[in-house]
Amino acid sequence: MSEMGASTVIKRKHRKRFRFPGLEIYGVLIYLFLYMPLIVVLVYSFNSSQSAMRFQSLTLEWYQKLFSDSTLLLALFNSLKVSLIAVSCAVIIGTSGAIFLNRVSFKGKDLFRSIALMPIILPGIIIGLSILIFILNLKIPLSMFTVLLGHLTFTTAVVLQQVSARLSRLSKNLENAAMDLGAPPIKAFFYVTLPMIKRAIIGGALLAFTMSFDEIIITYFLTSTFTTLPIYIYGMLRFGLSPEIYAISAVVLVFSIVLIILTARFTGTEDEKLIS
Amino acid sequence: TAIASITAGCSGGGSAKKTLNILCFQGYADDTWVKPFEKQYNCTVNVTYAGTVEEMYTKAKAGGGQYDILSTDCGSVQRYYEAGLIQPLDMGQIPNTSKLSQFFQKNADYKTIDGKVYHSPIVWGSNNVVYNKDKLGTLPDSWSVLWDPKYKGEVSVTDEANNNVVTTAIYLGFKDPYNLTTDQLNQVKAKLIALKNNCRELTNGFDSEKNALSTGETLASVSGYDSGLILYLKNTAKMNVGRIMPKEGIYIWIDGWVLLKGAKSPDLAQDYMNYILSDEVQIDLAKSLSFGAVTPAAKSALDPYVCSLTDYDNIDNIKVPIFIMKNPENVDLRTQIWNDAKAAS
Amino acid sequence: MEEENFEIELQNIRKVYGDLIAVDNSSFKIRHGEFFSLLGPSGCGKTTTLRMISGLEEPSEGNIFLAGEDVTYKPTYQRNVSTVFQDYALFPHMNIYENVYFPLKMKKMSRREADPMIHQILDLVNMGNFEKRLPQQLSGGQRQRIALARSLVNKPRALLLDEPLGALDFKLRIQMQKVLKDIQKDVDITFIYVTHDQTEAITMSDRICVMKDGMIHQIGTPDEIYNSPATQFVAGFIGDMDFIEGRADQVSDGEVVVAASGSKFVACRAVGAIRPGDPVCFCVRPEKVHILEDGEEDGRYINRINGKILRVVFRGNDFEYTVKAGDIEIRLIVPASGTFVRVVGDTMKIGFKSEDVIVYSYEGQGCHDEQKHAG
Amino acid sequence: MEEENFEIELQNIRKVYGDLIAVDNSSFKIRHGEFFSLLGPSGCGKTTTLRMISGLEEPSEGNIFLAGEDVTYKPTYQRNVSTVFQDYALFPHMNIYENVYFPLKMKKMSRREADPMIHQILDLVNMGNFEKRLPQQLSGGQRQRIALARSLVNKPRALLLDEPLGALDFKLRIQMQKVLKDIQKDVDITFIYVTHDQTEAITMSDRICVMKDGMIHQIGTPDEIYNSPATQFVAGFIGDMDFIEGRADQVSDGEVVVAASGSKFVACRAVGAIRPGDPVCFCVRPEKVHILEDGEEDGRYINRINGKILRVVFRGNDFEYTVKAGDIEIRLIVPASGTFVRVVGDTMKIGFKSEDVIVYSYEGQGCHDEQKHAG
Amino acid sequence: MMSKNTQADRNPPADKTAGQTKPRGKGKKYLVGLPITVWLVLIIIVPILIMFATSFYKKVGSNIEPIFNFGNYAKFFTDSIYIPIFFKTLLLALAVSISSIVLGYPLAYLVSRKVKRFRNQLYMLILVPLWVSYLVRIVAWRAILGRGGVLNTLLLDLHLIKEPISLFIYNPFAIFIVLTHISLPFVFISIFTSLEKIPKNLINAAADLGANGPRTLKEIIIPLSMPGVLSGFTMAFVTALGDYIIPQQLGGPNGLMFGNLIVSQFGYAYNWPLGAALGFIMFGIAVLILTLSNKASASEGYLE
Ligand SMILES: Nc1ncnc2c1ncn2[C@@H]1O[C@H](COP(=O)(O)OP(=O)(O)OP(=O)(O)O)[C@@H](O)[C@H]1O
Ligand SMILES: Nc1ncnc2c1ncn2[C@@H]1O[C@H](COP(=O)(O)OP(=O)(O)OP(=O)(O)O)[C@@H](O)[C@H]1O
Ligand SMILES: [Mg+2]
Ligand SMILES: [Mg+2]
Repeated sequence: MSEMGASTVIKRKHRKRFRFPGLEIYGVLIYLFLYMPLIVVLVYSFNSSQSAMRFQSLTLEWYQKLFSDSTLLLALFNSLKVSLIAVSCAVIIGTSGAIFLNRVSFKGKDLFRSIALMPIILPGIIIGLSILIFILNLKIPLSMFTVLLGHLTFTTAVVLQQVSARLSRLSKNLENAAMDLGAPPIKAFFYVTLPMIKRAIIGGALLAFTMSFDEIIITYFLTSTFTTLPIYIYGMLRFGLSPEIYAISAVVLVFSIVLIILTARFTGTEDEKLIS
Repeated sequence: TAIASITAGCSGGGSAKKTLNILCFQGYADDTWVKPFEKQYNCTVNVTYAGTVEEMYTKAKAGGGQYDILSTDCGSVQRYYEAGLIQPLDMGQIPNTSKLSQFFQKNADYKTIDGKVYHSPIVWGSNNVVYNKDKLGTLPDSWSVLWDPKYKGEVSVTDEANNNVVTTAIYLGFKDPYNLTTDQLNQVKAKLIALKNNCRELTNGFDSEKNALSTGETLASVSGYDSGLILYLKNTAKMNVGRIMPKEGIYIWIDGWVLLKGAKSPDLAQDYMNYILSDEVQIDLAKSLSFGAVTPAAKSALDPYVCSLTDYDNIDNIKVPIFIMKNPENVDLRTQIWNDAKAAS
Repeated sequence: MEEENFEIELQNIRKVYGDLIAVDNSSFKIRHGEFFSLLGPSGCGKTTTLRMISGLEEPSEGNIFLAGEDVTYKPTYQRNVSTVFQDYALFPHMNIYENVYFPLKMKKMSRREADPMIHQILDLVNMGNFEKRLPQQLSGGQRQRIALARSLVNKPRALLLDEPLGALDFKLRIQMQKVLKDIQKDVDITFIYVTHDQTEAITMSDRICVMKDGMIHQIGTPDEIYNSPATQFVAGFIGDMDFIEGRADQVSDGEVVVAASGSKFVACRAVGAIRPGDPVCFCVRPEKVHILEDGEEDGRYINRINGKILRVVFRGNDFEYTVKAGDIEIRLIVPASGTFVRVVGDTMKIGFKSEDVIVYSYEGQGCHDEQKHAG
Repeated sequence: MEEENFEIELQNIRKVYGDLIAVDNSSFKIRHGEFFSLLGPSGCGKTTTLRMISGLEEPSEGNIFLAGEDVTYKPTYQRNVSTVFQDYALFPHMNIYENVYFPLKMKKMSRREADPMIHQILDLVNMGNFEKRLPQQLSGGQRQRIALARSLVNKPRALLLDEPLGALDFKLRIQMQKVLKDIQKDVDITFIYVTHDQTEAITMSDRICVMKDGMIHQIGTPDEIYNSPATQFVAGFIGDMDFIEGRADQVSDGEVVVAASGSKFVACRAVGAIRPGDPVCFCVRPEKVHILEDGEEDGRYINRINGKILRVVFRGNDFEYTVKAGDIEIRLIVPASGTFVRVVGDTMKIGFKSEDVIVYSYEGQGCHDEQKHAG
Repeated sequence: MMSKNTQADRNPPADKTAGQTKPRGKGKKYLVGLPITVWLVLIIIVPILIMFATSFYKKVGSNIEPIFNFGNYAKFFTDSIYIPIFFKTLLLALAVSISSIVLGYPLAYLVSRKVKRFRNQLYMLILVPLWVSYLVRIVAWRAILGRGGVLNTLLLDLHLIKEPISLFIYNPFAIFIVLTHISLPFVFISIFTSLEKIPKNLINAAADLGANGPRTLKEIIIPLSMPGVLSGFTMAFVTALGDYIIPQQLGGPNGLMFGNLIVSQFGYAYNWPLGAALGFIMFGIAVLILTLSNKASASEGYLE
């Protein structure tokens, strides 16, 4: 290494690699496009004017108000509650379903799988409507429970998709080895399979949570006494959007970034790399 | 069902305390007057908000005994009745009805079916045109502004089928805008297409109306909440705004309570209706919402300027024809006409 | 043999996947402490057989006995056998120590109790210093040893190894073969070893079972398999072999004379019922073919061919010549120490003994199962 | 030699990745039409060297010449060499025909023009009937041929092959080695062949370059490499070798006498400067070690050992014995035809000639680069 | 000759006591499928079937009666507004999905192939906008695109325009922009994933065989990333197809989309059967698009 003198370094005439002209600029512009609304939200959350159009002066008023607005906080709490419960159930149903689809063979599996994955892409209006009609036919009153049902559709499908993808890449031999070494199937799952698919579960749950937390269309059809944050904001659109909404969006935004970083840190890319 | 009983069990708390379940628009059950009510009647009030009239109806239909009362515009009473969702009120339990302004006492058609009363008012308002006086000067008192090619791309109307059909029918001079003949409907439709083409946007609720006017997106907007809008624009956006009192007639709505069938606490419910008509609550309502109070009591408590702006003080004296919202002849048809108009180019 | 206590016994095992018969009518017995190999080309059913023994797969028909007990339908985790997988299947989220502890943990053995056993077994495979490492931090050969240790720590009645060295380097493979063999002697456990590498099977096994397309072709000691292949397939699969197609000319008690490409060849051994006129295939190992120096008249090399050298390959300690005479192409292997070097194009006289030739009745698909290069 | 027109020349090539020197000061010349192999253990820099020749990697220092032209900084697609990748790298979305057409298409050759060339090359690799198939529908050996055809259709000056047979079965590999060698003769193109399998390198190459840790240890013909390994590493890496540690006792002009485990051994060849008293390592190939029958007194086997048989391995056509005498463990290979069979525990007298022994000055890390099994 | 064993009787041995022991709780492994099956049947299949049934009912007065009829579907085909709006919506969805791909592909290509440092961070950054409520983003877009909005202010300040431009909002263009904004992260993810799957060696091989950068992109990278493009396309298409809030909020007088038509039947009109029928037509299109894209990506999915 030491003999790598300066003279040899200087004569390096690196071969030009092809670069698509302007690709980076294009990339930056797209990021800008993606972030434009977020910037607006952030700026207005510090805007002392009620009007969303003119920026007057910096204020923390909306952040302060935020924490004394019990209805808004309740809506936020409800959103968290419904998303957490829906995601927890989705993790159980989706993970067991993924194992079912990957480790048990039965007729009509492909059809089963494609129907089960449909809620991810089906327009919310269709999911919402179909469940609403179903529920009304059963004379079940609308409540948090019905909202949960609605959220369970796509959250489960998302977890199913993510875990399924992971499982299909995971060598079956690890489970086999565990059983071979004396672990009954249940233990083999908890000691071996689960740690392997942990990351996919967390990733799927996170994505499902993101979608559930922001869900409006399905919730709109299925809620009654139960107000989630998006529903609250939607209702506010009738009477006027308070800058508090910008503030709470900013809070959620910061919180989500922290969450993403933390999950990235805790699950790490390591074990993923190791296995695949 | 099991779920219902769980919910009821949860919200009911102890059995000694009565519970009132309310479904309403935001603003109609504020803590300011709900808390005293709870104390006074030793009960718990659970409030659920709905965003739109339609949502309200769907929820009521799905609710199955979940709510005691809900707030609805007067135009929907017939519909709730036909769907078998509501029961008549015992006017004896709502003595405050006598406090209503003369106008509301005289015109009771909208709430009476087969001689029975189904609706107890809360507030009222009109669907009206609010405009930017700085830019437009003073406009004539006529709905025609909305069709005026001078203002093409500068006006907006609400994206609500019935409102627009009624407004257009009034503008066209039809006697009963809630009961139009096929021929009249066709004329309305033609006018609606022209209306839509003159519009910059179709607003959805107060936020988008206020946004439209305050940002200069539009110069004149139809609003179902004209009073609130004017106040906002004057006070917050510091604009000089005007309101049209169309000579063809104005179209007003009255929001009020209906008593649902299967209500668990009908007595408490009617106590609440009565309570809403008490002077204090009417004043609170008018103050917090700047809608029209249905009793004259609020008049004294309100800023005179606000009163003058919004005619709250003289519903009994308004000179132009007033059309109280009613259930129209054919809901499907009106929806379709509006959809057709929007789809037309 | 019959009175012995067999460790593992398969009775008429058959495994069907949909239309495919992966293993057909397989029966064999393995003695305690034996090193038993399953050998055969890819897809012949080796893994399937192993998986049925370990319980990861259920046979469609037939029974499996472990130490006399019918375990055909016992789940994997209740059988006292253990598998070493080709990809090792070490748990990537556990370190070496935990990997080896795993089977003991499943037996509800406490860490304290298990500790000396783990150390002992890690020392056995010479990996005592790696306890804290994760499997990913080990080289292939090291992982292999850990997989072995993990399987052995449970003291299974039998160890099943599915191509355990398949993923390793050439040099490392040779080395690990020794390690494996030594360990087997140390622990005195029955090994069932799956491989498709014939050299590996021959050098390591006590007995070999050669399979093809789900069928067992031969079971025997390496010597039997190498020197008395029971079928033409075995002959071609195990070790190098020259095949020559021809027609049976005379069939007598101890001899078959075969006519091929105008010449006649005498063979002492024949497999299958051969009548004069039958199409046959005979074979001889390249190292049994000798160069006959001019004038040399060793009467033992009764089968003689005069041909041209087609190809010469240096193989380190020997040369491989390919000689062509008429339709016949024959390879022979000659030690490199012979100072006399011949080149492509030279003519060469070669010969081989009748006792080194085996005749098989012609099986239809041509003698060579290899695809020839046409260019 | 100097006046020849070299196809490929590397001058003092060095490649550094961060702290790691992947290839160090590499220089060699390859003649037109040569079959040149890069041989060495995993991670020694073979692939890196190949990638620098093909242009997929840029050297940190030094220059590369193709047919006399300095191409060090030319992009891959402008060099007239072609690589066959270990995983074949066939384009999965194109059928065989299109895969082979691809390089011609890149040269803007029309389909019509290219067609005969494609057919010709597919026939060459004997894959004429597979045109419409997708790569996924082929077996490993077939894919290998298509990768070859795709690289050859462009008529490159040189073909670079990175462990092209690494992913294949044992039997298939042997077969494809022949195919490759035959094709090379047919097309008369320079082949640079990367492998870590010494047998493959020896049987196929004209010349071999043995590498370790980024350094070239020896370049020579298979015979040179096998019989005169330039370093201890080469000696151990190529072919089987017994290593014995000792201390130089006497060093004379043509001979070194080494003392090891109480005995003395005479060697005719020595590598490196060795003085009496130096620690050394000497080696002999197992097949050069002979059994000395009782009473046999062949004077050529000047180095003699009396030991106990530790291990006997049957290898088909021969046996491998491991004999232990004192600290020395030595393996020898004996043809299986010898009727006299010895078993573990027997004593055995063995000997080898002084000209078969090479002495290396001791390199510190022990003679054996293999890890021994301690159990 | 085979060894003796293979000649043995093919029939199983007579004393096959194993027959009884065989069923070792085979049903057990199906148990793990129970939750997903219940879920699938109860909240996916049955509701959709009921919705399907409802689409054949009829609204009588204010009530919905189970009178079987095709009227609702007939309405779709006979009534003059549905089909034009339907196609307009399809066109919008198409435009949104194409633009999402046009924006998302180069970005995914950039992040996955050209960036070495901060690659993960850049990837994460694309997902962050998903965390701001969809409704809030709509409102923010209103503030950006409006007459007095950020964009116009910027253009005015730069003296690029003299008058504020009103064409940014309250027309299908605004719907298109915002839907693209919402779909872009999802399209990006799916393209990125498929780009990541392309083995590096294929790209090396292409270079080796004479392909320069752009040709490698055209011949190798784009064809092999088609499954990702297709699934991104589907995602964006179906999102745009079903959304009604964005058209409602930002679409202006000409922003009526098929989703709004469906919702209007569930709103004021309370004509659920018609709404269900229209919903089912949309469902059909969504399933069709999904199936087509699955088919196409199955035939393109060389890297699975
Ligand atoms: N789960 C399965 N479903 C369907 N067919 C299978 C299954 N497992 C194996 N097979 C088929 O059964 C046959 C035997 O497979 P097996 O894995 O036992 O072969 P093998 O001898 O181990 O081959 P290899 O040397 O390639 O590992 C093959 O044709 C294989 O395709
Ligand atoms: N892109 C890279 N970045 C960093 N180090 C690298 C890179 N490519 C190779 N190396 C390192 O350079 C050394 C030589 O690698 P190379 O791939 O040339 O080995 P090889 O001889 O081909 O080995 P193998 O037989 O395993 O293929 C190795 O230590 C490897 O880890
Ligand atoms: Mg196998
Ligand atoms: Mg390499």
